[in-house]
Amino acid sequence: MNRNHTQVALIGLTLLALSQSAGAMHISEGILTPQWAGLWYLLVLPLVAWGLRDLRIKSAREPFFKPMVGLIGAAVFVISCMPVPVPSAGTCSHPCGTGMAAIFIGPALTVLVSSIALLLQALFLSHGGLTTLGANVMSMGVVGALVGYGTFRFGRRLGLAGWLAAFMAGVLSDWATYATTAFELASALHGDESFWRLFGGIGLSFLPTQLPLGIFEGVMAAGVYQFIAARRPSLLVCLGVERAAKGGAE
Amino acid sequence: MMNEGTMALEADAVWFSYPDGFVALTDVTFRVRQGGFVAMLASNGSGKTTLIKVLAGLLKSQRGVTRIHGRELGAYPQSELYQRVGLVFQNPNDQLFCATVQDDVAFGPRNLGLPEAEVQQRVAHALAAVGAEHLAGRAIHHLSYGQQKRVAIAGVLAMKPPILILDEPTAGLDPLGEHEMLRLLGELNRDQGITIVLATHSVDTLPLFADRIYVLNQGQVLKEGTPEEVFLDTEMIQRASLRLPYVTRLLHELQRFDGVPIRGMPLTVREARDQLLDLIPEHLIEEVPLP
Amino acid sequence: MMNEGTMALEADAVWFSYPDGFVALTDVTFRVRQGGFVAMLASNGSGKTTLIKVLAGLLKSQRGVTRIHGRELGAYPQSELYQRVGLVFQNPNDQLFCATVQDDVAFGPRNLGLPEAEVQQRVAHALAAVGAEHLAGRAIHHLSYGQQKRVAIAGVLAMKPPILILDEPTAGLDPLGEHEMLRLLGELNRDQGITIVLATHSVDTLPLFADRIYVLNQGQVLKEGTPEEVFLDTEMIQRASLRLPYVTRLLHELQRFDGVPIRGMPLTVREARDQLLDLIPEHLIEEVPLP
Amino acid sequence: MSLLSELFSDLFASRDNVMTRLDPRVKVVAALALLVGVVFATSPVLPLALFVGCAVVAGAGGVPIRFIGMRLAGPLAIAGMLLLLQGLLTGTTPLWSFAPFGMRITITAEGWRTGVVMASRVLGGTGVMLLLSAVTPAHRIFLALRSMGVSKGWVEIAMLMYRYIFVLLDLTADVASAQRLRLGYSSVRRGMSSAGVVAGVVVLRAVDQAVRTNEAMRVRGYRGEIPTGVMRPLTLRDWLLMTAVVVAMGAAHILTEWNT
Ligand SMILES: Nc1ncnc2c1ncn2[C@@H]1O[C@H](COP(=O)(O)OP(=O)(O)OP(=O)(O)O)[C@@H](O)[C@H]1O
Ligand SMILES: Nc1ncnc2c1ncn2[C@@H]1O[C@H](COP(=O)(O)OP(=O)(O)OP(=O)(O)O)[C@@H](O)[C@H]1O
Ligand SMILES: [Mg+2]
Ligand SMILES: [Mg+2]
Repeated sequence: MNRNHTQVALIGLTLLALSQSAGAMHISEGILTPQWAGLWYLLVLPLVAWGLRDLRIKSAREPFFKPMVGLIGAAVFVISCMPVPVPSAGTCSHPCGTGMAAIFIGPALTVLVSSIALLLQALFLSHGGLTTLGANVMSMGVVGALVGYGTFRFGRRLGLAGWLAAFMAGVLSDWATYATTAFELASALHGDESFWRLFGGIGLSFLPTQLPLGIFEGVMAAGVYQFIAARRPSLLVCLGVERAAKGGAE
Repeated sequence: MMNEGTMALEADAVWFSYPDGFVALTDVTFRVRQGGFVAMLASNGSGKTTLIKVLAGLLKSQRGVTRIHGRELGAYPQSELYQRVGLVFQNPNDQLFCATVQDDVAFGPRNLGLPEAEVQQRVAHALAAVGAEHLAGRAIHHLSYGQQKRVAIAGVLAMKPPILILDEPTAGLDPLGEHEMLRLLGELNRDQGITIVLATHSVDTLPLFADRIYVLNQGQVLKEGTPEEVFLDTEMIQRASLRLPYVTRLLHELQRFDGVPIRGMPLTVREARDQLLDLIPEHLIEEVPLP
Repeated sequence: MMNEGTMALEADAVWFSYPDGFVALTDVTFRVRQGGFVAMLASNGSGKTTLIKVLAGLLKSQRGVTRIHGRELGAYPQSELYQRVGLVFQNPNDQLFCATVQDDVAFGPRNLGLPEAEVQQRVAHALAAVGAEHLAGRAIHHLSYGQQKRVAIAGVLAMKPPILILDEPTAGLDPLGEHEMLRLLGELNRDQGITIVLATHSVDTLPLFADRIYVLNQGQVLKEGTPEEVFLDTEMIQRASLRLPYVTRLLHELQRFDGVPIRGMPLTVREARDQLLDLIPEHLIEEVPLP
Repeated sequence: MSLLSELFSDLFASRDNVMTRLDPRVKVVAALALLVGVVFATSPVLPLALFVGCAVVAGAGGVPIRFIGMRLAGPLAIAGMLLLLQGLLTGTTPLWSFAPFGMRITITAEGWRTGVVMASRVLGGTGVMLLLSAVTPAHRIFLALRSMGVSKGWVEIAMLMYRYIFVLLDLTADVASAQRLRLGYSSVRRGMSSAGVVAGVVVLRAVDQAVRTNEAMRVRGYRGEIPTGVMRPLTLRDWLLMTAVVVAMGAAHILTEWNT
């Protein structure tokens, strides 16, 4: 069927509304078909197992590690619940926090922690869901963490200041998360429409909120990094974020 | 009963319930005259913090009105509201968020958009008012607990609020720190005319400073009056899970159980000493070596 | 001076400095007899928490030895050490890390590898000892502050330690809560023979409960003795930035400045009342209606 | 913030009623069965029935309507938009066509149908999760997951996180209020930097808390393993209940999907 411009515009508006509504940052319960839900679970499980392995090895060496991961997990969860006024959308949204978490505890543990955080949000806030947990862990936990971690490490290697690398990590991990979410939504929703057209549509409709939100997420990551570098540089060394010699290098 | 015109802070038949349905304030009326020093006295969980947050506009009461200087709280724009009421939280850790003392105290004035010279002047004044000038350049995390409490107050004073509300300002301080904190508040009240409202459950030091006390219990005002009026109602004090100040209790027991004639309710060591001296016969009293 | 054989806890000429070089304990000697109820009394930042952590083996002193039941602390395997000494932190949030009361109290016994039946029995006993049986199934985050403090103690009691060390157990509690907490500790001490060591800076309630007091100041022991001995040394009390209990201060001032003959240092309302009654002539005393 | 900690705290799940007394494993298995029924549905009947059923049971169990509404607002909006989106995107047979302001909009029959199914699945799935969390405290859910084979490390971290979320939420609320009172959010730029500081405070405090929690754990015998608690064995009644739910779900699935 040929769609006229009005129709296309309306689709765009709907997508826009969808991307703004509470919980749209995670794929809502029931949206994915069993096949898609299962696929994302399959892809994500080994990575969660990777995080668990990391946890087991490190906490056998140093018992302090478990409370540490639990508390940082709780902190990132709380930060991800902080409402952020997004002027362009006129609504509140919130950051993901996974890029930031990956800087501090590494990508493996971030996957683990985000799987827990997402389950809690699904249970208590109706954000995301159990059947879509795999897909959400993939976009937020896996992609967000890997991109955040990679960006930070790479940035530091290039000699960027710590706060700048953290800022980049926050921005890129947020955008990568949303690109993945758009991919997952488009692949499940495109119907007769071409996947790419819908992917583009969803991606575009995320833009007005996600561009500023990504930047906000970057500011947040940089803020946390700066704050800790100023107040407790030894912590960055202890967490393996920075090397001892340049501990707290700003 | 009081002249409406001079009320600094006023909550009128306020009800507040938390989202889970728990009713934390039931029909609370709380009035503070300009230049007053008023204490909320209550045991844990009676609603002091809740009332404070309602007074400062952080929580919105479901019923009743709150007025500041006679004008409804909701009618103030944010920035004006917070220049009228300063709120000091219980835990200084929660309100000192900049790296150095100076920066932290300057946080409010800078947000007001004042020129830097004025900001610096306010910072200096505020730190001087709490006796912490020497700490200006120090990092927050190197301060002791008592110092942190002072700096937290300075941060609020730098906004120059005519009304200062403090949630348990003496909690966690040792006896000396407690006394100094209350003296500091007394000075702010007397010398700078700042209206002071504080929440506390420490009964012993209060009577020296507060001119009025509101006793809360389970979200209700049980009694309101001068320290003497409040502590004379021993039955009410018990109902509020509080106790008399120790000195008062001693004299109260002497009167109640031993029949010693005590006038009123001596609340301080000073008053108690005077009354007891009147009762003890001259011949028992020994010569005191002059100090 | 005391019989070495019966010492539950002993720190001998202990020095401790933090990694940043700050010397928090200077040559501290601290001894607690089995079955004793000993208080460390000191103002903020005097080293109470540091000493407690050294006694519990969480910090290692650089000089001096710490002994538990006569044996050096380092000689105990971890699991045995923590069955001998139970440590209750000041902030219950630090210590309640499981989701429910039951699980939290069971944490210690489960770590000991006890069979589940025994674990449950210990949990039940420990909760009963602190009067919190009814809280067993509750989530920690639904408890009030006072309840949390009790549950924190239960979690340590479930390890059945003969020695219990508490860091400011009454901080943040209202007068009633404070009194109940101290009564609870007194009961544990009397009925179950548990040796109790607590840190505090609240002088008023202490004399009722502690049989010995150590006064610390800036990492040093200023004085050690029974409550009477300690508070008789008013000059030392001042040096430690502390004060006399209010009742004591009243009688002390009557004696010192007004020449009223007071014997010793009455520390409680009870004692003060008895002494004052002896001084007030019969003819002034009125008839008391029997209650 | 306090609203958030309200939503999280398993306030209603800690009440005592028929649903809360059920063994959490039964409830988790039942919820899983219902969710499977929901995602496999190709007709809206079953998901919608489950949605209504779950909301009603939750309401009957004492969860305030306002609370249910708050939880369902997001999913309802999403469901509505999915409906519209599918109606516009999929299919060729026009169902409705109208032209407000002279612009032609056509909703197709096929699209409408898929949209309805999808929307019903969102609602059904959300309803099931709502009910599960409204009658089961979080730690019981974690325990049930543990006994169903979820890794111990995952459950340990989940329990720790859940416990300390409340402590950190309080902290966040207090720090943010203190900033607000000193006009830390009076412009977007200030708001951003204030929020960054809150995040920094939260992370730093979390680390400090971890140090103290670790000390407190050590004095109670912790050496790297957090005991997660034990569950009593399932009774015959529990097994029967689980089987009944699974069988009923299967039957309902067959019944509602019969003609498709
Ligand atoms: N966010 C909340 N949700 C539900 N109930 C709450 C909340 N905050 C406080 N309460 C309840 O409201 C009552 C009053 O609490 P509030 O903190 O005002 O007491 P308080 O007098 O300040 O006590 P404290 O001396 O312990 O600080 C308490 O019973 C408390 O449990
Ligand atoms: N980790 C640390 N590094 C360096 N100095 C420290 C550290 N912890 C405490 N101190 C210092 O050691 C001294 C003693 O601290 P401690 O906490 O033992 O005192 P306290 O008597 O328990 O005080 P409070 O009544 O405030 O709890 C203080 O001056 C404090 O600043
Ligand atoms: Mg309070
Ligand atoms: Mg201490």
